[in-house]
Amino acid sequence: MNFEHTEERRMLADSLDRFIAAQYGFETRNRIAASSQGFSTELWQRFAELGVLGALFREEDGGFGGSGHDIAVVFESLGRGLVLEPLLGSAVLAGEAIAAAGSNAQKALLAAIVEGGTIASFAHDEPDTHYELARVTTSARRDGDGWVLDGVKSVVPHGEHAAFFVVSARTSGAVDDARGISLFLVPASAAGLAVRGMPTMDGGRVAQVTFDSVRLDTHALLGEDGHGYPTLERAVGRGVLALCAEALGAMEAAKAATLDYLRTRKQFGVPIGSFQALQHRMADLLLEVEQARSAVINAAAALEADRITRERALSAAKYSIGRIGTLVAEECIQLHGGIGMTWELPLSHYAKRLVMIDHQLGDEDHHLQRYIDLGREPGRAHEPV
Amino acid sequence: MNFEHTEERRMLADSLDRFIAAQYGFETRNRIAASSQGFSTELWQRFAELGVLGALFREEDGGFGGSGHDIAVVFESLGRGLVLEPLLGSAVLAGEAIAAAGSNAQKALLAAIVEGGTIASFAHDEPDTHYELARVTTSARRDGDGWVLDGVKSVVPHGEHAAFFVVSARTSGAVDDARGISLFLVPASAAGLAVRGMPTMDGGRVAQVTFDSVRLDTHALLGEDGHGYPTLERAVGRGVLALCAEALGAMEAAKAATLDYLRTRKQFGVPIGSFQALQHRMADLLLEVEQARSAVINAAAALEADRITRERALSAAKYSIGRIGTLVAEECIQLHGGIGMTWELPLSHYAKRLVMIDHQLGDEDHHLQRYIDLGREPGRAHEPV
Amino acid sequence: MDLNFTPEEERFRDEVRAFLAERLPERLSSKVAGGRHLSKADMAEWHAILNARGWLANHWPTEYGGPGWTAVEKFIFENECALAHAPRIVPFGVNMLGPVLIKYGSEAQKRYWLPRILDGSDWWCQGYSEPGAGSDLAAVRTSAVRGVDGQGEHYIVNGQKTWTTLGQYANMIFCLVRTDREAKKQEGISFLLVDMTSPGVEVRPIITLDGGYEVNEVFLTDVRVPAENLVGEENRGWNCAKYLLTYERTNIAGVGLSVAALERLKKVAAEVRRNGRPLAEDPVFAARLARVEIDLENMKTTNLRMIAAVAGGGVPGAESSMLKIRGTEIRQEILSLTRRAMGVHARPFIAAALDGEEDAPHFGPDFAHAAAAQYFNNRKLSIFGGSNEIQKNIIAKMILGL
Amino acid sequence: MDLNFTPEEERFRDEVRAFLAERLPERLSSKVAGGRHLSKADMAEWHAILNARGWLANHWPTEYGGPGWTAVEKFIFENECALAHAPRIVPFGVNMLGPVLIKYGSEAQKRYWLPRILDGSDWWCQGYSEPGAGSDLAAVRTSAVRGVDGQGEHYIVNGQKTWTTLGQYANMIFCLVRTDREAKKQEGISFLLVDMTSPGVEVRPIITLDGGYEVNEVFLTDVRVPAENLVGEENRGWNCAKYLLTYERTNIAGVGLSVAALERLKKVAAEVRRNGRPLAEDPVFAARLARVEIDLENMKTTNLRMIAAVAGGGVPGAESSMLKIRGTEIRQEILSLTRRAMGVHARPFIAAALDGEEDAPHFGPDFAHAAAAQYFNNRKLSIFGGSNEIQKNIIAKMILGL
Repeated sequence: MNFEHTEERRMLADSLDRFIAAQYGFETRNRIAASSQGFSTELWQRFAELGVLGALFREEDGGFGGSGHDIAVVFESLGRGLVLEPLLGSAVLAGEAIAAAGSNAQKALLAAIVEGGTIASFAHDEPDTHYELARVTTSARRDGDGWVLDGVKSVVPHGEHAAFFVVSARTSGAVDDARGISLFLVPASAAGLAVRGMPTMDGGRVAQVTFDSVRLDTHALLGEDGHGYPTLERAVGRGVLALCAEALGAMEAAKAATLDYLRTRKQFGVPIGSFQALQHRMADLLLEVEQARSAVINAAAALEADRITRERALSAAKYSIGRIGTLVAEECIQLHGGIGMTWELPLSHYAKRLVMIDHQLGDEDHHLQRYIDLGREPGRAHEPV
Repeated sequence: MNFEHTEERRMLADSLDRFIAAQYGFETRNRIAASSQGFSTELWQRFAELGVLGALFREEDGGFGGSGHDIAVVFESLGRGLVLEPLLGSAVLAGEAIAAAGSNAQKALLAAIVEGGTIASFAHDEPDTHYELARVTTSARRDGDGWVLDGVKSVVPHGEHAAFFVVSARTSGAVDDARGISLFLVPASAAGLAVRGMPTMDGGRVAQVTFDSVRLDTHALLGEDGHGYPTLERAVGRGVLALCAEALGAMEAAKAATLDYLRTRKQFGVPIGSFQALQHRMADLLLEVEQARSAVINAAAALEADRITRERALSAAKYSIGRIGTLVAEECIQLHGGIGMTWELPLSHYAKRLVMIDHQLGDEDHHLQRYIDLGREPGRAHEPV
Repeated sequence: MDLNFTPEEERFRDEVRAFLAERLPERLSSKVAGGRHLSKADMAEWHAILNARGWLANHWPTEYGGPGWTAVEKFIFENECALAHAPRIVPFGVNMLGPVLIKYGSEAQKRYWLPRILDGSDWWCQGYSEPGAGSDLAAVRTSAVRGVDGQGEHYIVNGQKTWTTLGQYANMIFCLVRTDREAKKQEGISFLLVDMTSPGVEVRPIITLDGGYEVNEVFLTDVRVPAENLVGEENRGWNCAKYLLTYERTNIAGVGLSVAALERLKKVAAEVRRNGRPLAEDPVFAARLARVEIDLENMKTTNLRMIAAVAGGGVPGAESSMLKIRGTEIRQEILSLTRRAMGVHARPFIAAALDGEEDAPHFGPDFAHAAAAQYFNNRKLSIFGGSNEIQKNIIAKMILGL
Repeated sequence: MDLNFTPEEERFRDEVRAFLAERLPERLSSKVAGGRHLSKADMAEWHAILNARGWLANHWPTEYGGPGWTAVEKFIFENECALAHAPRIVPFGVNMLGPVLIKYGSEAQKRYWLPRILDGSDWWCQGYSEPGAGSDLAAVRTSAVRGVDGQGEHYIVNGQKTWTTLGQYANMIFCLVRTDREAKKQEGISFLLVDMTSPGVEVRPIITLDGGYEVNEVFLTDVRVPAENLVGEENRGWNCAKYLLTYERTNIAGVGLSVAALERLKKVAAEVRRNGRPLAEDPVFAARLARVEIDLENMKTTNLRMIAAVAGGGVPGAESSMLKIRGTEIRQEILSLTRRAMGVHARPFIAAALDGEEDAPHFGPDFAHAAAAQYFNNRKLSIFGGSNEIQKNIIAKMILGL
């Protein structure tokens, strides 16, 4: 039993932390968040040069990491810095889908993703879905050698700036069957593909992507026809871990800022941190954040375990993070009082990010239910589809 | 709009409060609780003489009250005194069932119940039920002019000392149909009826009542064959209100005792009530108890409303009381520290009663679900069966 | 014990409903219902409509133009307005300064300022809070020094006020200022009326975390205020301040607003689908929703009980702290569930949609564009107007005797 | 980062499991699993079985008879014992006094008392808390006055101790006593070993709210204690007291106990039916159960992280306050759900069934007879051993620096 990270991983985390502290200050971050692009191409390149992208991929996929703990370490740092660059969408979600299911030709795309030269995106949620993984109405039908894609994808991360999308589409089955889902690689330049970008509450941009009879050639299919679900689940699972770790970093930053405020801010002539009611609430918060950290560790450790073990640990973590992240956000604002309500204070942006993470890849209730359902599934360790 | 009780009702409550304060001290109460009978016949008679039983019945049933507010006022006083006598089982549950569905001959039994000369009981829960109102496996089959009753009833209030029981039994339908339930009046002396008494965690006694081919004559049927459910619901509804009010009285007593303790008990040289963390928790408790009081008022006011309005208000109240009562019990023990764990302190008995009330006639979860289900039922205001 | 309104009260409620049906512009109510921002003109329009009906200054005696309502009638009016999605009355002139002038103002002040509040000639804002003071209102550092010059007696005011709601629209601000530096904290404070068009007044926006602009900092640098703008006695302004705060707590439970918000939540939960069924039928979400609905049902009665106690001669006071805490918790929970119901569609944030631009992009369920913004914006409920922690301190001291 | 046990640790775990399978009497484990009361003989029996194996005094150095385990091995042992429903080791001699004697005792004291702890010659209890002191342990008022008589130097002890767990079975009690009334609160305290068969010692039961009898008051009236029974220096007993408390907090998270309790809860929830389906499938109950299960999964790792920090040379301390708070909250929640699962059958209370009488009446689901009693009894978890409020004070001061 050993809770220390390896030397390499610690070094990466340290250099990433130093880089963010030096280059990704609050002013810079907010300027990037409000920019029309929603992230910085320059800083994106710097992250790539630092090896942050490489750390997210296994060696066989062109990286030098790719384990659960690699993802956790990187995203905890990114969370502390409220980093906006498209690591989740490009490297974790789209990247893992390609790595897991891609043909050799498709996997050739990974090199550019790892280098940061190409940004990919992941288009799964739809206007009518509420986190369901198997609910896909976007359709792809065979057309000669290729496919024709129709549908709308919602809240697609940095969709305006992706070179291509990994898109989930139904090629057979009922609307919520796990079977019959296929994945496609769709270039942003495809005819009939329209992107409408919009800013988000927590910084950065997303898009609604519409596919209007988009014609794809036969090589666009990622993996086997109708068997996209396990790949979807694996990619989203890694994304869940990344979000959990990001939230952990954000919580630690919010906690530290609030502690600092309690120690220095005076009211009625004394530091407000001397009020016992606030002390006890901070103690509760500390306990919760430690539990959140344990949840992230459990999820990272389970990433290569059998499916049920892995998915239950991931859902347990996302549930924990959703519940605790919202609590931390609300309590930290409340303990700051009025100033915690202001845009100018970094704390309020951590709070927004924490709450919004609960709206990505399944919220607290979704993952609690999923955890329960997975516990009931007969025949543990068998992959579906 | 008026939140004052009528003069008569206030006078009854005052004299009941005075009687309990003078005659029902903690020592007396605990002696009664531990007695082989589980209540005091003498005090039971005194309650009857005070008019407490009469206040629970309508004029046409031989009483002089019977409204929701009458029940609430009486049981709040009983709750403050942790009174053990069988008012709930005899007067509210069995009494209402007879008043609502009884023939003239059966209603003649009410006079003795109102006077306290006869104690009735209410036998509905079974070894395998979990608060479901319509789930009845005890069976009654026709046999010539009469009936034969078979089954087991659990946790029957003061079952060893009832002269007769109101028993729910299935005469037709599937095990959880609302239709097909019939009610019977069964004398305790009936051949084949066996009573096994036991003490409870919160004082007083209950019994398991076994019916082994108990033969009943045709007059034993209370109301119409197969149409007992609405009566059951009405009687249990009044019982729910009574329990909610009782809990309110117990909460007020527990709150007052805890406040007194916080003001007088010193630690580290100061009254522990000067610690802000405890102050804020007591403020929360106060808010919750006020909400519980409002829930009881709402339920009392709705007792004669259309079915859905009435039952939703009752379930809302029992849910609120279940949640808040348990919170009050746990917090009051915790705020007392070690002494709160002891048998010798009245507080611990209030705490036990509060928690155990959540185990009578449906707990917090049961009534929350029922509140939701009632909100979905089409055709509001129509009685079932 | 009777939870029903009297026949007179029911008639009054019908009258209010009829008025709202007839006079509340649909354009305004749909903005409020949709969580969109109101413009200055929107707020002024509603102010004028209420004034025309004589229903604006509900806390003023009839001799000054108040409607002469009982506590229950005030509750009914506010409740019905909330249910109809009427804009809230901008309270600073009507509900806060008005009662202070009526109790502490000179005859000349009443004659001059009260009609101008009613007809909208002045837009008032509040100069109470100061940076670093938070809920400790008596920690006033803004100074006012009395002097005489060619134009007469006056004060020179220097300092900074903050959290000044809608200060960007105001031409007048009432301020707590320190006129005696030697006196103890709550003494030496005076209550001054300051013309914001005076030289030396600067208003700077504070943007809240949701990107909204409602509150401001107000900087006062050598601002000359005529001595006749002093309300009450010099150094006795804390009395005005406390009196005003009791009016700030009017309708503090916000039950009507919570009812309106809950109705919207239920609509959203019926519309949004999870696993092919309405989210409202998801057992865990349904339980969350039912819990807050029951809490609100209880709160309605708690609120009415306390209103009835006041109407019946009981003493209001620390009870308003109870209403504030629970009322804000309930509203925040409803807004939290509304955000939760939006799923992935809670994240996009389109300011133009909140500002009511017609061609702003639409996405996800109805109200998705406003759910997260309203949730974040309303974290303020438990902070402003005396934080819930301060309210608990008050309860511990005043009600619990700890 | 590796959450798995090392091969050596796994071997050790297997060894513990084999030992428990072979040596733990089924009669004892079924009592523990069923929530029934253990007799004095039951506890003594398990004590002797562990001692025979050399696994009793797990915190003692090997030279005094300890097994020489690492922090992780201690965790594994305690965890496996809990999962197997082994009785808990009565800790007062083995886990509390033992380490104090080893660190502060004279050679003679170690030679005499330690073997008697191991072989069960003495049954120790704890004389720390006093009436009215609660969590303020240093508020010791029991006095010890030194003197000489024909039999030699001694102390005369007067005072009262309370919450003395299992004092009814003990023949020895270690006490904090005040030997200098003039000194500051935490000075002037000494650590004395008192023979409970001495004249002037009286033990009176405290019955807890669940009707159980575990704790006592101990009255000390002119009790003569030989001066050789002083541990450490006179007036330096607070050092012993603090040192002992760190051992009191051993395994404070109680993860194994919670896992065992959760397994029982799941069994109960699968057995009890609501609307014809197992309660475990009721969505709201399932959500409650899953929430606490996940919290416990997280707690397992939190606990191991803190054990690993100690094993790796990190400093334990206030972290144990975190484990105490969350560990007790989780256990209390599991016991609360177990009670809840019993429905109407939680109310009957048959003392004879808890005492293990064979023909005690049975009713309702399995474990129904014990669920409410265990729930109420374990409200103590968040009170005794330093209340959770005191633990939060410690966290605020030691970890948060507030």
